[in-house]
Order: sequence, then C-alpha cells, then structure tokens
Amino acid sequence: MSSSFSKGSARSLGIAIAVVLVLGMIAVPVIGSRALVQDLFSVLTLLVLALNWNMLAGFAGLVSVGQQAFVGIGAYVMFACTILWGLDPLVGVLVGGVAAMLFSIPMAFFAFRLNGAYFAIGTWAVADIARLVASQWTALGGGTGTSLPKGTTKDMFGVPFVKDLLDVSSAAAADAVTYWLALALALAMLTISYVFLRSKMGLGLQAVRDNLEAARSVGINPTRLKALVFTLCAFGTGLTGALIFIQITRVTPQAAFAVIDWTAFVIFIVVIGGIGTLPGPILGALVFYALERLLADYGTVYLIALGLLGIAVMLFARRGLWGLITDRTGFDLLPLGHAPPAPLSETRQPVPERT
Amino acid sequence: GNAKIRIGYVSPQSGPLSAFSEADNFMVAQFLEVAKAQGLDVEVIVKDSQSNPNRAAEVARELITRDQVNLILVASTPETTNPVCTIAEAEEIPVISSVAPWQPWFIGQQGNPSDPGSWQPFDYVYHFFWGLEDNIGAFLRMWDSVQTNRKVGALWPNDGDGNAWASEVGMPPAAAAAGFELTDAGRYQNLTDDFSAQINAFKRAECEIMTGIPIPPDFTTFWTQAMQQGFNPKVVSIAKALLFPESVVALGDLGHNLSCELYWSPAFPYKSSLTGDSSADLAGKFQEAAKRQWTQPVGFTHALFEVAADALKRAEDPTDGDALAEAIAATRLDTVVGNIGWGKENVPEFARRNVAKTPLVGGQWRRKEDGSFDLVIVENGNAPEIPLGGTLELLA
Amino acid sequence: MAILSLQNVSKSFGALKVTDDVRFELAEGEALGIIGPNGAGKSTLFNLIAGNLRPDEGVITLSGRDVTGESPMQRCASGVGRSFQIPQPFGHLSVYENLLVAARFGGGVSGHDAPALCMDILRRTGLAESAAKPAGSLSLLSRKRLELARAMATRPRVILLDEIAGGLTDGECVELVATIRGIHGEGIAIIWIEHVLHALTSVVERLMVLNFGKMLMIGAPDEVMASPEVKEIYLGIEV
Amino acid sequence: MIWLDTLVQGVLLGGLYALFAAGLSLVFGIMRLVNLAHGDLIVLAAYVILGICSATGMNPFIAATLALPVMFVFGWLLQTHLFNRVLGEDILPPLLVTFGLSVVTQNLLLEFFSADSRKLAMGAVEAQSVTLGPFTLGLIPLATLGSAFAVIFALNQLFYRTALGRAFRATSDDRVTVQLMGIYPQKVFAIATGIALMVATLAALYLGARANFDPTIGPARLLYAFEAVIIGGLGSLWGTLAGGLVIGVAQAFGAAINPEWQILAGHLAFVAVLLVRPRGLFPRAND
Amino acid sequence: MSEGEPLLAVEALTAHYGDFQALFGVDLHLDPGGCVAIIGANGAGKTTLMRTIAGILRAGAGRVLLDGAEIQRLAAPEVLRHGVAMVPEGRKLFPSLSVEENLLIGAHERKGDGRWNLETIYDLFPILRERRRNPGTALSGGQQQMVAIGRALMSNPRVLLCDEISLGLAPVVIRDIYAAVPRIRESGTAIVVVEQDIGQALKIADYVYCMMEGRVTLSGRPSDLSREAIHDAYFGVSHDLA
Ligand SMILES: Nc1ncnc2c1ncn2[C@@H]1O[C@H](COP(=O)(O)OP(=O)(O)OP(=O)(O)O)[C@@H](O)[C@H]1O
Ligand SMILES: Nc1ncnc2c1ncn2[C@@H]1O[C@H](COP(=O)(O)OP(=O)(O)OP(=O)(O)O)[C@@H](O)[C@H]1O
Ligand SMILES: [Mg+2]
Ligand SMILES: [Mg+2]
Repeated sequence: MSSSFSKGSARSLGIAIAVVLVLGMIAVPVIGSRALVQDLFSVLTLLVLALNWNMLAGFAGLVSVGQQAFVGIGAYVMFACTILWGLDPLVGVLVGGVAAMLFSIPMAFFAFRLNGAYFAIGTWAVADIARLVASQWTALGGGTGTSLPKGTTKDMFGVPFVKDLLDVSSAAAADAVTYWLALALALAMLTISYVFLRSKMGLGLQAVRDNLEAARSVGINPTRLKALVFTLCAFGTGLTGALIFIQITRVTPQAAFAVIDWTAFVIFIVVIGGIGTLPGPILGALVFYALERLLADYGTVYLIALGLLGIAVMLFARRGLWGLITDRTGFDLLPLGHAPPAPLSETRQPVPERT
Repeated sequence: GNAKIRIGYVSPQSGPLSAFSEADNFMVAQFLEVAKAQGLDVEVIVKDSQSNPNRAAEVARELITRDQVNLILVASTPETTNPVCTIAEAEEIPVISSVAPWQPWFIGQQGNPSDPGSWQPFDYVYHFFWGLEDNIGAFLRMWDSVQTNRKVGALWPNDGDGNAWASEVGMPPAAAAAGFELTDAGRYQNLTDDFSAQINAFKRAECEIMTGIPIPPDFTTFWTQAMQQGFNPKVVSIAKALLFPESVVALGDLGHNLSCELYWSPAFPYKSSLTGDSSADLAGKFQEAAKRQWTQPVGFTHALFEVAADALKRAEDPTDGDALAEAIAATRLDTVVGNIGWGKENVPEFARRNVAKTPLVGGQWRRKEDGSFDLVIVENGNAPEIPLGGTLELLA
Repeated sequence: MAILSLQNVSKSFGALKVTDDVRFELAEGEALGIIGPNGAGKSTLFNLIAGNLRPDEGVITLSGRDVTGESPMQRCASGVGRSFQIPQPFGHLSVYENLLVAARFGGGVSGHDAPALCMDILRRTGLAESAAKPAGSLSLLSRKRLELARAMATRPRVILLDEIAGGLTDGECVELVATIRGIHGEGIAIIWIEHVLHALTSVVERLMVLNFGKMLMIGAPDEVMASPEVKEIYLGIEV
Repeated sequence: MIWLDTLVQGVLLGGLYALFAAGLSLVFGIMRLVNLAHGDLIVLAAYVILGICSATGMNPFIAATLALPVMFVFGWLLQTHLFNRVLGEDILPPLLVTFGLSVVTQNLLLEFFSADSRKLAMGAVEAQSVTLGPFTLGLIPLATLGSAFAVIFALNQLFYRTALGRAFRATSDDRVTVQLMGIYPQKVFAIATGIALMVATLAALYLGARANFDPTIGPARLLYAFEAVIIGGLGSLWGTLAGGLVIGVAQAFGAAINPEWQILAGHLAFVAVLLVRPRGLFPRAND
Repeated sequence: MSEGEPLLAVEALTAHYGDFQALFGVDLHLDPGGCVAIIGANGAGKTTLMRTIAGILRAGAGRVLLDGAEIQRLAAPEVLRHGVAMVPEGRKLFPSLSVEENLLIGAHERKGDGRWNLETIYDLFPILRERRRNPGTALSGGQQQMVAIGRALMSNPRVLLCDEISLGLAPVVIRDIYAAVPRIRESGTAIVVVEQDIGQALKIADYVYCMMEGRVTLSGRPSDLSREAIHDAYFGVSHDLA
C-alpha cells in the first residue's frame, strides 16, 4: 500500500515539475537572454529529430539512415513557399512537413522491400537521390543554393506582434517565435509519442519488435504499422527541418541533405541517451549540446571526442545513459507499459459479443 | 570609443576547406599585437565553421547573441561567408567578408538569384575580393596572347562557383564577345569519378583551350583521364583547383604550365597598412611562423584585419553597428592586396554598395628541376602595376 | 456449414513432404484432437491453417470462404486463434499486455472493454498472479498457459492449441481440461494437438492421427484409440 | 560508337567501384557488418602508402605491398578489440561503432596530415594509355579493372578452395554451430577484416593514382560501394564486381546524356535493380 | 550407476536463457565407450543440456567433468579440443558448403590421425560418397543427419553428443542411422543421444535419463524401467493408457 502511495506521489511530483519546467521554458524569450533562446532552439529541434528517429529505430525497428531527405525536403519546400510563391515562412514550414510526408510514401514503397542493413543503405541512397534532385532545382539556386530574402523573418507571422509585445528587435522576435514553435513541436512530439506508444498502435509496435511471427498471428499487420510510423515521422522530421532552416536562413543541397548533421548526429543523440525510451533522446540531446558548447571550437578534437563517446557507449552502456540510470535506480520517467487493472471482484465480467 | 571592441572571426579551420585558413593563427596574433600598439582595445573571438554552412550559421548566431561582437570578419568560400553574412545582416551587425568571388557572395545571398529585379543591397555586410569578370578577363587575355583555334572546353560543376561561371554573368557572354567558341558539357556533381563524357565532348569540338572551376580532386581525375584518352589542349586555365601549391605538386609532371588566377603573391607591389610590411615580407614572416609555403589567401586574411582596424579607428563609435557600418562603407585603404574601397565604379550598380574589388592577374605554374613549382605572373591587364614574370607558354 | 475445411492440402520442405494431401472439415463449435509421433507434421498443419505457412497445394476455407492466400493477420481477423508449440511470448511486454495486444488487434476489442476481458482470461488460465510480470521471465509452464490465454484473447471462432498440457501435474491437468471445456462451451471450435491422451480424449469429439504428414485415421476417440496400428505408431513401443 | 566508348569507360569506372566494394562485401558477407568506416580506412591506407613512399622514395606500387601487412594487422586489431564486441542480432551497435570510427579516423588524419590534397605520384604511367581498336584506354584504369578482377578472383579462390575459406563460409552460415567445429568466429572475423583492409589498400592505391585524396574524401564513394555490394547480392563476390560495373556503367551513361545525371543514374540503377530483385542479382540461396 | 571413473560427469548443472531458467541441477554420468539416452517431452531441456555441455551455452552453477577435469567454463571450440563433439538438433549443416566440405570442416581442429577420416565416414554412410559434391542442404533429411554425424566424428571425439538424430525421419532411415551407433561405439567413442522415441532410446542405450521441466525425473537401465514409470516421468501423470 505504502509503496503504491509513494509511487503515486512521485508521479504527481513529476507532473508538477514538468508543468513548472514547461511554463519556465515558455517564458524563456521574455525573461532569458537571446543566447539562451537560441541554445534551447537548437536543443529542441535536435530533440524533435531525435524523437522521430527513436520512434523509427527504437520502436518500429526501422534503422533509417535517410532522415536527411525529410529535413532537406522540408527546408527546400519552405524556401520555395517563401521565395517562389510568396507565402509566409511558417506556412512554408507546414507545407514542407507535408511534402516530406508525401515523399516518404514512395520511399517506403521502395525501402520496405529491404531489411536490416539493406534498409539502412536503401534509405541513404534515396536521400541522396533527393539531394541530387534538389540540386537541379534551378529556381532555388541549383547546386549553389539560396538564402532567405532579406527581411523575410521580420514580416513572418507573429513576429511584428511579438516585437511590439516584448519590445525587442525583429531578429529577437523572430527567434522567440521560432523558439516557441520548436518548443511546441517538441512537446507535441513527446506527447504524441507517449500517447501513440501507449495506444493500441504502440502496443502493436512493441509486440512486432519482440516477436514478428507471433505478432502477425494475433492479428497485427506489421507493414501497415511501420508504414504509418514512417510517414508520420517523415512529417515530423520535415517540419523540424523547415523550422531549422528558417534559423539557418540559407539552403544548399549539401547542407540541407547533410547525412552527418541530420542523421548521424541524431543517431548519436538517441543512442547515447538510450534508444527505445522516451527520456533517452532528451538526455542525449542535452549531452550532445553540452559537448558541442564545450568543445565545438576545437573542431577536429570535438569530432574525435564525439566519435569516441559513441563507440564507448556502444561498448559499455548498450542501453545508453538513460538505461544506466534506470538500471541503477529502477526509476522510469515515462513508462510505456499498461498496468493490469486491479482485480475488483472475483465475479466474471461480461464479455462483449464479437461482431 | 573606450569600451573594448569585440571582433568575431569565422573561417573554415577544419574540414575540407581548411587549407584556406592556414594563416589564421598567425594573422590574429599579429593583429592583436599591432592593434594594442596602436591603441586599439580589441578582442578577437575565433570561430571555426568546420567547412560546413550549417555550422557557419550557428557560430554566426553564437558570436552575435552570446559573445555580442561589434564586428564580424569572415573569410573563405561562399560556404562560410554567405550564411554568416545573411545572419549578420538580419541581426544588423557589420561584417567584413572576403575570399569568395563577389557574384556567388552577392547573388548567392539573394532570395531569387535568377531574378535580378529582386536583388537588394545590404546595409551591414561588406565584401572585398575580385569578381568573375576579372578572372574571366585574365583568362581571355591569356588565351589571346597565344595562337589557338579559339575553341574552349569548360568544366563547371553544379556548385556555387560552377553555376556562377556558367551563368549569363559568367563566362559564356564574355567568351562570345572575345571571339571564343565555348563547349559547355553541363553541370556535374563534385567528386565525380569519371569525366569521359566531358572529354569526349571536348574532343569532338576540337577544343584547344580548357577552362573550369573544379575542386582539386576532380581536376586531377579529369586531367589524368584527359591525358589517357588523348585530349591534349594547348592551354589549360583552371580556377580554384590550382590555388594551392600542394594540389599542383600532387600532379607532378602533369602540373607543368597549367595556368590559373592569381590574386595575391609575394610579388604583388603592395604594402600592409597595418604593419608596413611588403607582400614579400608578409609571405616571409608567415612562412617562418607557420613553416609552410605561402598561399594566395594569406594576403587576404591579413587584409581583413587591415580593413577592420582602419574602420574601427575611423568609426565615431565602433560599438555602434550603424556607425561602424558607415565607417566600413567609407573605406579607402591601400592594403597588402591592393586598394580597397566600396562604392567604386568598377562594380555594377546593384552590388556597388557592398562590394569592393581587388586586383587579379593570370599565373602559370612552372615545374622546376627539383619537382617543386613556381607560380609565374604571365598576365596583368587588370593591374598593370603588378610586374610580369614571363609570358604564357603552351602545353607541350 | 463447416467453419474450417481443408481440401487436398500438401506442404513440403525441400524433399521432405511434411503435409501430405490432408483433407477434413471442422464443424462449427466442434473439438478435434490431433495425435501423431514427433515430426508427423502436426505443428506444420497448424502453420498452414493459421497462415504462417502457405500450402504447396490445396485449398483452405473458413466458413466457406477461400483463405488459402491470406496472411496470418487476416486469418486472425477472420477468427483463427493459435498457440505456438514453442511458446512465442512478447518477451518485453507484461503478461497482461501480451493479452491486451491480442485482444485489441486480433479480437477487435475496444480499449474500454479490453482490460476486463484480458483479466478474465488471465484468471481462467491461472495467470492472474503473473499479470504484471514480463512474459520473458515466465517458466515454461506459464509460457504455455500464456499461449492459450493469448489465443483466447483474440476471441477466435477456431482456436488451435499445440501441446499445451505436456508436463502438467494431475491437478493442473484437470484445471486445464476444465478451461478448455469452458472455451468449448462458448461455442468456439477447437483443434488440439496433444500427447497427453487422457486429457485430450476427455474434451474432443473426434480424433485425427497424423503420420508422416498423412492422415492415418479420423473418427471417434474410442475407435481411434482402439486401433493397434495407432497404438504402435504413437507410442513407438511394440505392444 | 560514342555509346560503345561510354560503355567501356563505364566498365573501367566500375572496376574502381568494385575494388572499393570488395572489402566491404567480404565483411558484409561473412559477418553482416555494415562498415561505415570503410571509406575512411581506404583513405587511411592511402596515407600509409604515401607515408612509405615519402619516407623511402619508393614507387607507390611497391610501397603498397609494404602497406598490405600493416593494414592487415590493423584490421585484425580493429576486429578483435572493437567490432567483435558489438556484432550481433542488432545492426545498430556495429553501425554506430563504425560511424564513430569513421569520424575519429577522418579527424585524426586531419590533425596529422591537414586538409591538403595529396596524390600518389605514379610517374609517367599516369597519363599513358593503350589503343584497342577505336578505344583509348588509360593504363591505370585498366590496371584498376584488372586488379578488381584479380582481387575478386583471388578472394573467390580463397573462399572456395581453402580451409580458411571453408571456415569463412561456415561462420557466415551459422556462427554458433561453427564453434562446434572448433572454430572461433571472432578469429575468423578478425582475419576477414584483415583481408578486407588489404583489399582496401589496393583500392587506396588506385584511388590515390586516379585523383587527389584528403582526409575527408572517404565517405564520398562509400555509398556507391554499398550499392555495389547490395546489387550484387549478399556474400556474392562476383556479384559485387557485377554491382560495381552496373553502377559504373549507369553513371557513365547518365553522364553521357547529361553530366548532371551521372551520380543520379548510379543511384537510380541501384533502386531499379532492387525493385526488381530485392535480394540483389546473385543472392545466396539461404538467407 | 556403474563402477569405475565416468568419462563424462555432469553435476548439479543449471542453465538460463536470460531471465528464464531452463536447467535446474542436472546430474548425468557417461562411462568410457558407453551410451546413454536422454528422453523427455518437448521443452524438457534436453537440447539445453547438450548445448551447455558442449560449451555453446554458458553453464550457471554446477560442473561438467571430462575425465575428472572441469570443462564447464570452456568455450565450445575448447570443449571440442578436449574431445567432446556434438551433432546439433536440426542437423545445422552449413548450406554454403558441399557435403564433403561439411565433413572436412568437422576436422578443422583435429590433430594427428584417428579412426575417423573421409574414407571411414564414407564407409559408414556409403550414400554420402555419391553425394559428396552436392550442397549439404540438397540431401534428404536422413542423409543430412548422416552428414551431421560424420561431421562431428571427423574430430575423432571421445564423447559424441547427438541431439534428436531421428527427428522427422522415416523408420527405414532411422534404422540406418541407428545402425551406425554400435560402429561408433566400437571405435571407442562414448555417446549421449537425445531421443524422443522412447522405444528407440531403450533399445540402444546402456542407461536412460528422463527429463522434465529442466530436471532429471527418472533414470536407470532400460531393463529396470517399466513403461508405466517412463510414462509417469514423461507426462507427470499416472494414468493407464488403455
Ligand atoms: N520451416 C521448416 N523447414 C524445414 N523443415 C521443417 C520446417 N518446419 C518443420 N519442418 C520439418 O517438418 C517435419 C514436421 O514438423 P512438425 O513441427 O510439423 O512436426 P510435429 O508433428 O509438430 O512434431 P512434434 O510432435 O515434435 O511437435 C519435421 O521433420 C520438421 O523437421
Ligand atoms: N534460445 C532460447 N531462448 C529462450 N528460451 C529458450 C531458448 N531455447 C530453448 N528455450 C526454452 O528452454 C526450454 C528447454 O528447451 P530445450 O530446447 O532444451 O528443450 P528440449 O527438451 O530439447 O525440447 P525439444 O524436444 O522440443 O527439442 C524450453 O522451454 C524452451 O522454450
Ligand atoms: Mg509440433
Ligand atoms: Mg531439443
């Protein structure tokens, strides 16, 4: 009894902390420095990318090395919306996400024919195709790439309002708006992941991960489930990519479809933090960002340290930092399990008729 | 002003483009020393773009919001200069930029590069370097100086430089006007392993002249394949790939008599406004400090600090962005790479405000007995004050 | 109409013919037992019926509908629930979740009704105590129970049980028989592969004997068991 | 005629890709290891050859033979101390470890050798060619293709004619049962990686002869090499050669239509082959 | 069971698959040149016991002694070197190897000569000589089983562990395979067979162990074991079949 009580109170304490944390994060552009806003923007966007990849690799067993395709498509379509079609960049972000999702459908059609390592290489090749096609898009500079026109973010939806509200420069207001979007995206992604994984679909996904044959025999269609996750994650990744490139302000095929920046580092984040858990990517994103802050000015040394860290985690802490923490403390922050209902009475519950 | 002035410096210090940044440490140290002696209270915060445009954008933001710099200096290739300038312009922080031809720098930052009507000047970012027209002019004059069939094969990749050269602000109209017939096989991706298609096209068109702006590995691939497949042009003038002596040495025999653009060398008759050193002195000091041969970007890394020091001294309040930008715009300075001043007639109207040009001449690599190479100035139509070292020789 | 019918079904692995021209019909709500020596092709027959394997020849129909080409999940949706001889739990999920996933997907039970259904089945199969344990940590016996429970949770119209009574004590065996009778009583058709004959014969209405993939006999349990041929083949001991 | 020439040049290019891919194919076939560091290890080998050349003034071909044992030992150590500890059902750990290795190798090379581009100076042969009927074929590309054939042939002999090859195949089939034969899979893997790095050394020799290299150039061709392996079919060495040729020829024809489509054409050929044959051209019967 | 030092002794052996315990303190003795059979229902742990002895699966507690020397900590190749070979359940031939290569790889670790080589194996199973160029997987089940046995013999083991060598085979084929057992024993190799066919097991073995749920529930000489006793041990119920 007492243990269940302490568990319950730990949970409500956790919720309280989370609420305070979220409120604090919402307030950052008002009370914090711009540097902080930008740091958190980086962390949050990395986190969203990581959560998406974690959904794919950690839960759906889809080890994709082609996430840069979605980032790049999101970014390019956002630029096209802004530059070619005169839309608001934020509308462009949405369109970019949708475009990435649409692209993921034929990509899934191809890549789902491949398994394991083949799948990884297949997605990588498709992403490279996307890069090469983007570098033929002459209206957006072809291989040269292009920049967001001067002043774009100044007039972006919400920026003038925030500028007046907080009495800051346009640039700071644009930072704030993109930051809030990134925060909203990260929270939405976390919530959706959590809800999804605890839903019927998520349960099915975990069953597939555990035992494919048995999963099929209890009526789960693994391909459909995986395709659903793949396209949804493409949407999330595309949105994030577009948002990131509002901040980067310049798009080139190499940068927008960079396998290192948008996939390899994201894999690092997830694996270091702990794959197949929800808090893992959060932890990973924080560690990654801290490392970057500390060491990025040392160029090669930073990258060597990062590479060694990745290797070390694989050798000594397969389940990542979050795995270490849960092993030591037995504490799980966002448990994905379904507790059985307490047996209320011994009388048999009426079973609904099959339809 | 009295407050300490903070300068951010961004360049590709690691990654594939790091050869451009060899002089950074030396120049920063030298600048700090001289600035102190001249009573400038400055601090330089050096950031590495890792040759990655995404990272360049990130460090630009960092410099502006975290380090709160008053001025940014940025160098070497559009991959680094453009993201930094775009962000600084939005953040209203003055930038002095260099070592990227001005077209990819200026046009590349426009939202719609293909629509000149939409191009806008900048208020805070200022760039000095030469333009494609200078490089093209030098090449055309070199080709004019020898006897050929005036048929030119062009090797232009699908990247910022290649697209600029191939565009209507690039070589095609200039070559046509000068009476050269151009064969452009089409844009290719960098790090291509086979150039047979291009070589076939050039052979079919009987090109005796070859030009292009490939990256070094691609030029080597192309050039050895061309030799193997019997394409033997009389003149080969290549931009970018032959910039660094290592790339030419790597070619061995095949590097002899290749020609290229030359925008700074110890032979340039200019002096530093900061230290008073001649070009030759500067190259010597660099070679002593860094234990390696001088390269063309060395002069420009130095010149960036010259311009910065000059503008800071002239600005009413160097910590005020607008005042500093105004001071930069008003620059008229003789530097180690030549006279730098914005708003001059030698730049087209639309970019005049933000672009200042420095001289560029034509050079030819000559292999010496011991296997090392000399870069000989063979064309100086653009800047007659730079002495010639010889005349263009045909390839064997 | 027969709920399940197999017509001329054959399956080979390489040179080995594991299912050889099997044909039978299962009536709605009937219980059929299958016996036969090891390697006779009993489990393979289940794999064919549940769609985990595709027959080389022959037709399988469910309620008159040809399902020969359908996938396991489609068969499950049309009411075939199965257990695996070698238990295949979702090892990282709890016992309760193992059932929940089966009920939600295969059984089409709503999120609201599923918990009660699952708990009921867990109680009936004696797993209620272990509901929260990860399925991977169960003992073999509990795993076999879980196989049965999970198959039940898909709310099948035909349930396929593969050697779930082996190794039970007398008392446990009686409990298991009661559970299976209960399932039978709900009108669910059953096919049960079992070596524990007394348990089997106390439930099933007909018994089928498989040997080398062939149907040797099918008929009332007494008749089948009376056949000396069957005794010899099955026990492998000369009588 | 021009198309025939394109075909021939594509085949020569395919030889280079096959050489990049052969080592990859070996480790992929035997231990299902996706070695993302393969490209960087090739570059490392190129620096080893370069180092020997500049230290002794040797011809790169001779230097490469000295580099072979060095790289074998390096591969053996790498497998024993790193890869063997992460191989298993899950493809992620090896993927991440080899990626980490790639980053580390690349940046260590940058620290030591700077970003300058280098080349293996072969002397006069570089520009020489032979004329066969209407075609002029570069000597070095011919040697590359010839070496690719030779390497694949030699690996095939090793694979199918020796006790070691038997152990390779058996280990690849079933790394548990093979222990019952007294074979340690880890040792077999270590030898395989050692051999793969020897093949990588040859690839490095021809890469360094064909174009400049710098520490960052490794990953660029890695994808083509993987595509060649996958097109060929897991564990099929001749398949890998065929895969290399498919990519090379597709690129050459793509370029002949428009240089813009060169690399794209290679990728599209990859996708097309896999759409028709998801397990590659010459898959092993069992997988 | 018998006088004298056993060749192979298993004492209180336990084994786990992750959280799942599959063996709970198993004891077993094998005399030099002897033959014991292990019977038991599916999932009783017979295969697990074989794999643990052979070193493929790590032993938990308990000991495995070969000629008095502990081998339970050794890796599988090391156990083989000590003279314990295994015919694994499901034959596990190497599909990319031909029949002859499958046999040859069995001799990978052998030193010196011994009773068994390609020739003697082909004499034991003449059909294999005809099929020696075929890929191992192209054979019938019985022939595959012969290859698996031959492969294990190629190392000239002192103990041969055979896991379900008659599974899925026709009676004539089973007869052929079991015909080889006495000839193997003649060569001085002691044998442990896992067999679900009780009759077959009782026929060939000197001593029989019956396992259930990871434990030995019954053991004895075939002549001492009644059918009822076996049945009880096997199914855990006392019940008259008739
Ligand atoms: N996937 C497969 N590939 C090859 N052979 C198989 C496969 N599945 C089963 N077999 C073989 O088919 C035969 C029949 O197997 P099956 O599992 O159906 O037997 P069973 O009657 O269920 O036996 P048991 O009583 O031991 O469970 C066996 O010889 C088995 O080895
Ligand atoms: N790799 C494994 N992982 C988890 N559990 C396993 C594994 N292999 C076997 N088991 C379990 O261990 C128990 C004993 O299995 P084992 O294979 O030893 O039985 P067996 O007596 O050989 O059965 P059979 O007659 O079917 O071959 C079974 O419950 C089985 O499910
Ligand atoms: Mg069975
Ligand atoms: Mg077994």
